[in-house]
Amino acid sequence: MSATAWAWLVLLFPLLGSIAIGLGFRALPAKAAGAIGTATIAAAFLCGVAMLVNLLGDSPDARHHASSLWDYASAAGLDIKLGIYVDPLSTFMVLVVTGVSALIHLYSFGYMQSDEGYHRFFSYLNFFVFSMLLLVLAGNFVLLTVGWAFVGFASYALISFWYRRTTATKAGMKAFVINVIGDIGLVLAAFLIFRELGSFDYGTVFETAPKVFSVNEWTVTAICLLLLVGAFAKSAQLPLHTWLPDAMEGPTPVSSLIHAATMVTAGVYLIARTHTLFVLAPTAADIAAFTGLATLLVAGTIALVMTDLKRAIAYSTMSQIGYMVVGVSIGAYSAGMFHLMTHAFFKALLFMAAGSIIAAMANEQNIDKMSGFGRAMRFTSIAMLCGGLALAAFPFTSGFFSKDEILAYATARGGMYLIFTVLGYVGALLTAIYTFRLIFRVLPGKPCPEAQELIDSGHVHHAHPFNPATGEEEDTEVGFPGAEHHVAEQSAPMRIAMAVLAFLALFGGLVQVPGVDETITKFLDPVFADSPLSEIVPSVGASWAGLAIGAAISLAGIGIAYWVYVLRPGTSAALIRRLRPVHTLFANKWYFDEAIDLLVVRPALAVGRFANRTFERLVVDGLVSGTEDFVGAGGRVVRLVQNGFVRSYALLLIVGFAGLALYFLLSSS
Amino acid sequence: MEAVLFFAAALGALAGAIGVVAFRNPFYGVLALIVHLFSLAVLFLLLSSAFVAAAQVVVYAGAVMVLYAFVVAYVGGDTEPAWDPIPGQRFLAPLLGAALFVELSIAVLGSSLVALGTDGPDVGPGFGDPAAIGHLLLERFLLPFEASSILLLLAAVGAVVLAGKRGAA
Amino acid sequence: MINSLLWTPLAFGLAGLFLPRRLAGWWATLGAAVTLAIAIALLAGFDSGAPGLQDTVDVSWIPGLGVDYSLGLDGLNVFLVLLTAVLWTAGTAFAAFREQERPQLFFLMMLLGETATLGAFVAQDLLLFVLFFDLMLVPFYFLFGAWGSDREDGPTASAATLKMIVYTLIGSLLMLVGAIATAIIAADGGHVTFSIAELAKHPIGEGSQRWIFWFFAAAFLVKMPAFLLHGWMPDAYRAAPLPVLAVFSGVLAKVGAYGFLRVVLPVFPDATVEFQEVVLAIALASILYGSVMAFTQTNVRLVAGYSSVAQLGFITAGIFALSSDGADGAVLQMVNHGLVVAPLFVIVAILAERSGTEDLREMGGMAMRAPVLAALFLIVTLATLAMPGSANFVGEFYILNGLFDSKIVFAIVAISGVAMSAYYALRLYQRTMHNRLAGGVASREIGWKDGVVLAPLVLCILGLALYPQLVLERTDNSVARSVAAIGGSSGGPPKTQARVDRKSPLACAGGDACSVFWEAPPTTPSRSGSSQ
Amino acid sequence: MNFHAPSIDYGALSPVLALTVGLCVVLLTAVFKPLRRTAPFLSLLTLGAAAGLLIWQWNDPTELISGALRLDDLAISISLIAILTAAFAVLFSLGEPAVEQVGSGEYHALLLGSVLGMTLLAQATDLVTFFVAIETLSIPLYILCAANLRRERSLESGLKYLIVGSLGSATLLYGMALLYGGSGSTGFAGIAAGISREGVLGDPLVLIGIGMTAVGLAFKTSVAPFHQWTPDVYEGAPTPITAFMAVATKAAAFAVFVRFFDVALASQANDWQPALAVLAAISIVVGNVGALGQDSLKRLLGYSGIAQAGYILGGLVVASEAGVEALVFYLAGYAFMNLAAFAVVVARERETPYGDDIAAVRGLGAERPWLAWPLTISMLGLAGLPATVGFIGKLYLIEALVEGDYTWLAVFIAIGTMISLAYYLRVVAAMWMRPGAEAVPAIAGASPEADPIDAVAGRRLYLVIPALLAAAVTIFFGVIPQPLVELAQHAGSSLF
Amino acid sequence: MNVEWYVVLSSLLFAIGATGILIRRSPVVILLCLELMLNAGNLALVAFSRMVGNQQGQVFAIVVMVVAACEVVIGLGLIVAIFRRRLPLDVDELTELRG
Repeated sequence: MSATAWAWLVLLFPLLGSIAIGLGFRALPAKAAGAIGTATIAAAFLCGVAMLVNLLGDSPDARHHASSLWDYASAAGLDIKLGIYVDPLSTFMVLVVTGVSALIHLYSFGYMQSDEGYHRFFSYLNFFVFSMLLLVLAGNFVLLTVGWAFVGFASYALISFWYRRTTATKAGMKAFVINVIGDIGLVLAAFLIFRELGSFDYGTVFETAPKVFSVNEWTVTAICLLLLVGAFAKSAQLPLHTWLPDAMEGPTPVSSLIHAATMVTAGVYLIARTHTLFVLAPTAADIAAFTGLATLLVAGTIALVMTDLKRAIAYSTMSQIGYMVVGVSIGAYSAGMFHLMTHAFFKALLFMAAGSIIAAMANEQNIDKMSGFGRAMRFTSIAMLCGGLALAAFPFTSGFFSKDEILAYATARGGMYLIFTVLGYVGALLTAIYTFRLIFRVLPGKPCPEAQELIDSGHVHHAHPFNPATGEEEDTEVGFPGAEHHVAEQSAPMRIAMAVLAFLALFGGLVQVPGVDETITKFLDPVFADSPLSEIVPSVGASWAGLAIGAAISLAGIGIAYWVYVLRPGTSAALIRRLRPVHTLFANKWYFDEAIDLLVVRPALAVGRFANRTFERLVVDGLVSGTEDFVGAGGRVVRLVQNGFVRSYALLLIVGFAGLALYFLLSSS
Repeated sequence: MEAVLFFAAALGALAGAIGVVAFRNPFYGVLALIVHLFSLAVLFLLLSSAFVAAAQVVVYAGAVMVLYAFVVAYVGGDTEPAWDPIPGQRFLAPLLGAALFVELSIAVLGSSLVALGTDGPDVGPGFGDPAAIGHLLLERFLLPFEASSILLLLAAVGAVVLAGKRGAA
Repeated sequence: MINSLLWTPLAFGLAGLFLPRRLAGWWATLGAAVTLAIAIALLAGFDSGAPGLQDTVDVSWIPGLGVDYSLGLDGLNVFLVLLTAVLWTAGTAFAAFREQERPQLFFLMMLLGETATLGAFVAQDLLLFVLFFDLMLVPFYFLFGAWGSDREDGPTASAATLKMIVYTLIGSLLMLVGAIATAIIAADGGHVTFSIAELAKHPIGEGSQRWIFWFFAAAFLVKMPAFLLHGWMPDAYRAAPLPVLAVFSGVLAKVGAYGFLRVVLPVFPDATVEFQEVVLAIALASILYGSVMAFTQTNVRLVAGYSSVAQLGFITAGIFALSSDGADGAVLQMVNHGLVVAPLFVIVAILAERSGTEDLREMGGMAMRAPVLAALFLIVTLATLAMPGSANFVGEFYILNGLFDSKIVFAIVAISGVAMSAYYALRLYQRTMHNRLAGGVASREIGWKDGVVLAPLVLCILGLALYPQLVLERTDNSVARSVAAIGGSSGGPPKTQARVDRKSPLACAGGDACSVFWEAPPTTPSRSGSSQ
Repeated sequence: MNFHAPSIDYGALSPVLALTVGLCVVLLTAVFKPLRRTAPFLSLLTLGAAAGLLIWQWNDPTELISGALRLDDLAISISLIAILTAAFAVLFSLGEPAVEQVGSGEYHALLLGSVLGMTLLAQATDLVTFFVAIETLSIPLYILCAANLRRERSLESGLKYLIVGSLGSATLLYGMALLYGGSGSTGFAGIAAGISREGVLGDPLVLIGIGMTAVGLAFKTSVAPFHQWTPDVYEGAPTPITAFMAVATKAAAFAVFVRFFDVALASQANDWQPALAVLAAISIVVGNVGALGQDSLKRLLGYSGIAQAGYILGGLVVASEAGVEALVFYLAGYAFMNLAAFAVVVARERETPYGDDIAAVRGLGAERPWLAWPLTISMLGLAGLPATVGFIGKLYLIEALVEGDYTWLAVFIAIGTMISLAYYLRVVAAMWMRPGAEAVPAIAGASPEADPIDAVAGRRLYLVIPALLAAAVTIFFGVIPQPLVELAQHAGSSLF
Repeated sequence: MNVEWYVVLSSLLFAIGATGILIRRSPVVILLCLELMLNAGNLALVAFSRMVGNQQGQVFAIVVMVVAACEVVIGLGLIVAIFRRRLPLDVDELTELRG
């Protein structure tokens, strides 16, 4: 079987799973649903591997194949097929996505067990994987948009999975609308591409683009900027990032899969996929890079002060994606993709661990209330530690290699790109600090009541169901989290998934060690070969130098965190007092939500209210009733003249005649 | 001579007409109309249409006026109140009358028909005498003649229907 | 064939008068179903390659006035006919499941409405078109007025309906005058004919086109309804019985849009080009205004109603992009919107039954015990907001692409409507199905009766989503002809020559269409080298 | 001097003769008590005979009695409309209280007299005939309007009609005098020749004459601003008579209107066309807005009649063959639509205490569908909705107007139609969208002089069948108009 | 004597008659005024018939007299009927039909 055939299978399995679970929600027992869900994804992963093998079969520069099922919508010169495009890049993504998803499905199998919406959850989750795969495998911009929107929808559906939580539905709406804005950007880009190049197909577009466009021509720049709108909306880059933190309303596996490992990195994939265009529009590329930079710093600072466990991790996700965006924008394509992969490992892991802890806290997410889980939940804390180390780029963990490779490339490219190196390291420092802030707040210290309960009785704490965000009363019916909470310690599937990821988080980086084995770079090389930027390669020495600095910074960061949160517990409070304004700025997430609310939401609603209350009544109805009144008035006049006096009828008759006579006299010759 | 007669008759006709409009009491109105009709008859004669004049005297001054007189006597000629319930009617009516007159006279005087200025071609002695009219009635205007007889019949029926005993409530 | 299509419903309706009340509904549904069967047969026999009309009937009707009874199918109307048949079957069935007073009359009116609508779609004689166009109003007048619901806080059903009738007739009577004027002027002393094809062959003078164009535009824009002319919509929609409203807003609005394609573009080409931007402006206003209104409404019907205003705005925009991809999209979108809005109203009816209100603020949480209903509703909602992957997306994609090529600024403004549609559609779904279960609201699963009405419609949506090509390939030819009348470009430029083409003025859609909003990019020597 | 009796083509004259004879016979029945009841049947017989003779004369135009009459297809078709209407009126009059009061014989004799006047008017080609005919038409109507002697309204309407009517005829007469003066002849042909002489063309005297005749005819056809008698008289007169007036008078008056203006005054067309066009526009507006918010159905139909007269006048304005065709076609359609409506009004005012108030038809759809349908169809037809003869009629008129470069008037018709929907549909709504009226005696007709109630009038076949018939025809010619179109074309071709 | 004079006179009479109808309220007098107008017409007819020198006008005048007579008869009949019905003989009192 050819690579594309496998690719179709990759797509097919999750879709089948989703449909099967969806239709069988009455027939299937809960476990079966979970099993099917996990199995199909696993199958997809295997097909992905088969795909890879197939691809490695042919010579490096022939490693791209297109295939299409049927004409999707081809008329009037537009030619849109239901087609996929298989090359190392998409294969790479497929593997990451299916792999991580399979593990997370496994995790959810345990974690969501007692939720009333179990079937719905797996159906959605499978659908998400299908959409994500469609996104990465799509062979033209239209199908890309479709996948793009599908993942958006899946993310919406899963964010507001507990749909009776008002906070969840609100968050879902926010996510969806911002995603649609992204879609629009993508669609407009597609229009412009078609207008200029006459096709939507990757193959044609990337082949003709360099022939047609001149460097930095306004059209290609426009195209790239529009693509960026899509990318930023999806990957939560400034200023379209506000939905991501709220997305944490979804169940933790969702945050881990969609809002950490896979979907949010789609933007990075998009930029990598369309690098040909970005090469033609350096300006746009730089804009992207700087946005990424800004995001990674801003998000980092916010993550420093977040007290909500999941939101803190979410901000760290934003900041890590910032790195990737910087990477793929400045030309460190394979480095960016590499970081994407490692990030998928350790961030998924972190979320899983967080989920386990939150379960132990009976859905409480506030870290101020947590402490002492190191003793209460050994396995979870180890896992969290692994993830944390990788995230903080602790030497020789996966994050260590991937992040520094990007920065090394920035150095190698030199010029103004040194900014990225410098600030990138600043970001790294922040990363290390906030990561270990979380770890030191949660794991060590005197166990909190919940932790204590776990230690004593081995039972997960039971609080009356409530909404962690608002504290509202809740029940455990469908539409709300289930009655039971599941922690890794008591659920094998969760443990397995976390164990695997922990391993990957620690050692996954070794596949690409500068000067030793640059597997990923080699594998992805054919895709990016056409880009002049891929000529720039940091020397092994330079890379190791970078790594050394990185190691130092990471250790420093961890040290600071240790000093502040363990040695001198009061310090953070003191710092907050000292730097009140800064803290408030960070704590309020740089007021992005407020700004958007002020600039977009309120005006829109105001217009709506105006249209509804004023315009509709005065103008639209006024038009009608005005005419009605006018005619009605005419009627009253006529009836008034019809006063019943025969003599006045005669009068009118004579008047009419007089008038007529006058006309005739005037018209007489 | 002719002119004198004309003006006399014209004055009579006008006086009669104005009388009809002016007299408060219908009965005087009827009398005024009789005067008017007689003067018209004279004018008809001046226009050398003897038969019409005769008919005028016989039919109108004779039959019709008597009918009027009877009815007025029957329903009683009570004088109508002076005030007018319709706003503006009193003021507009004469104005309109004047307007009518002015427009019509402009039409007449402004007309380019030369014949208007003359007193008509010389016509033979037979012009307008019963024989001539009779011929016309029985030849060219046979149908209108017959039709008007039907009309009279219908009018008679109508009069019976309306004023006959059966009508009484 | 086409005759039977046209008259079957009416025949059934009249026969139904003599049936017992119990059977009336089923008999009517059968009638609609038979019509649907005929429609499908017609589609099956439809040859997308053939030029010109198919299944034509052409009999001289009033030779004294030059009016012919001529019908025909082509890519423009074949799917609208099918849509009509489908929705009517659904609507009639939905009504048949419910108790109606004076059912025989109700269903007679329903089916008369179907005949009239089908007539408007298949008529190929301008006057016949006008006739059916007006005739459509009669049954709906009765349906809305006699079976509608009076409001305490507003006009009675009959008052609201009267408003609608007068409003919509304003346009169509002027259209009657316009139609006759067109024929007379075109004949200019010679034999008067109203055949659209004939009139299209040699268009009348620019001067007369100008005013006649607006007479027609008035009729069609009111019907849709378009911005500022939608005054009749809110009251009428609130008065109408829901099964009727489903077919009404599903199909009748399209007749207006269809009229532009069938009549205005071919018969008044010059005026069309001249007023392109004015109509586009109206269309944009409809999109924006409709969306804005839709997300501030609290009455469920009106959310759907105003969303239709917006959707019809898109369709109009597509038609007046004056490029065949735009028009293709418009036709596709007409079908899609019909398929979406009808089930939407069916769902509204179901929701109203469960919550006893049509006020969004008093609904919520209905998904709890009704996963199937929720799923169906969700699909409809996603189609409504033109989720990529739905046929609606393809429709809008074509529309906007066409618009993008001819009037880029309009396209960019129009696309903002997409974002808003996402908001109001989801809002409708969330406020009804999600959040806490509101007081007095029962969350009950959809019954089989409603299921058999709703499920097929949703299946149509899904099917079309998977294979919109079904519509596009059959539409393309005819649309291209309609658009060619105004010298529109036949859609997207052929590959790789795109850049070259765009430079040559000939390729611009609608003759001068690339004009105003397109300022040519700075041409750098490098391209002039590369593009030749 | 010797006497040459004019040659008389009795064949062509036969319809008139038939009517005359019938009239006399019916009148005689009034004298012999035992024959009282036969009057209606005799009248129907007479009308039938006349109709038959007219149809026999179809399609061979003949001059009659030295140019007093001309029996051509226009005259025939219009006379047929008048006769048909009269027949309906006779049926409506069965059980009409007014008949009892004036006596069946007299009543029907007068009715026939009026019909006679109409047939004459339709054929008139001479001023004298014209004038006599129009009086023969009107005078019986004056009486018949007042025929319900017990009711003050009836008398009032009679007197009003008489006064304003005579004023109208006086004006008409004076106009005729002027035209005679200008042309030196009373025959239409003579006038046509006379006024198109050099120096007379456009002479103020002639033009004023035209103006005055126009006023007289506009009055008879109740064209605004000479319309004011219409609503009052329609409301006050016995309903069968109203029905008769509404249709037949209009038809006959329009016949002579169009004949006189398109034949005798054709040479002055450029002068009178705009004037009449304006009159048409005015009456379209006045009629339609006046009808809004009327509660008396007869009044409502009166105002609608004014508006319709405006539409029909359009056919005259263009002074073309197409125009005449449209005019005849519309008159025919108008006849059926109105008769259907009046049949229902008659039935309802006899069986409900509401008289002709709109309340009388409330809930009719549920109570008496066989009456509701005709009224509905006629209302939709008058409103010009498709599938009724009304639509085709409007189409015909508009086509004629556009051809005659009076598109603006066509637009007026369109706008008028729009307004008219508001009141026509109000009636429909009352029938179908309102619950039946609770039995509270309404204002209309509830005064002590109220006529006795006939609880089953709504089932009387002599009312229901005509109603259904007229409605059926309305639909029939709306779907298959060609036959009527051909008739109209014949009528039109007889003038040009 | 010029025909013009007669015609002008007739028009004056016509105007007077019209005015009378407009201002008088007794139906009897109104009928009288109608007579005035018809006679004005007659005068015009006769005058013109003299002017154009054919007698058609005179015949017309005679017919008009008949018609006028008929109108009078009917009018008076109505008046009697109204009187019998105990209604006021004043056209301004008969205004039940209006609007």
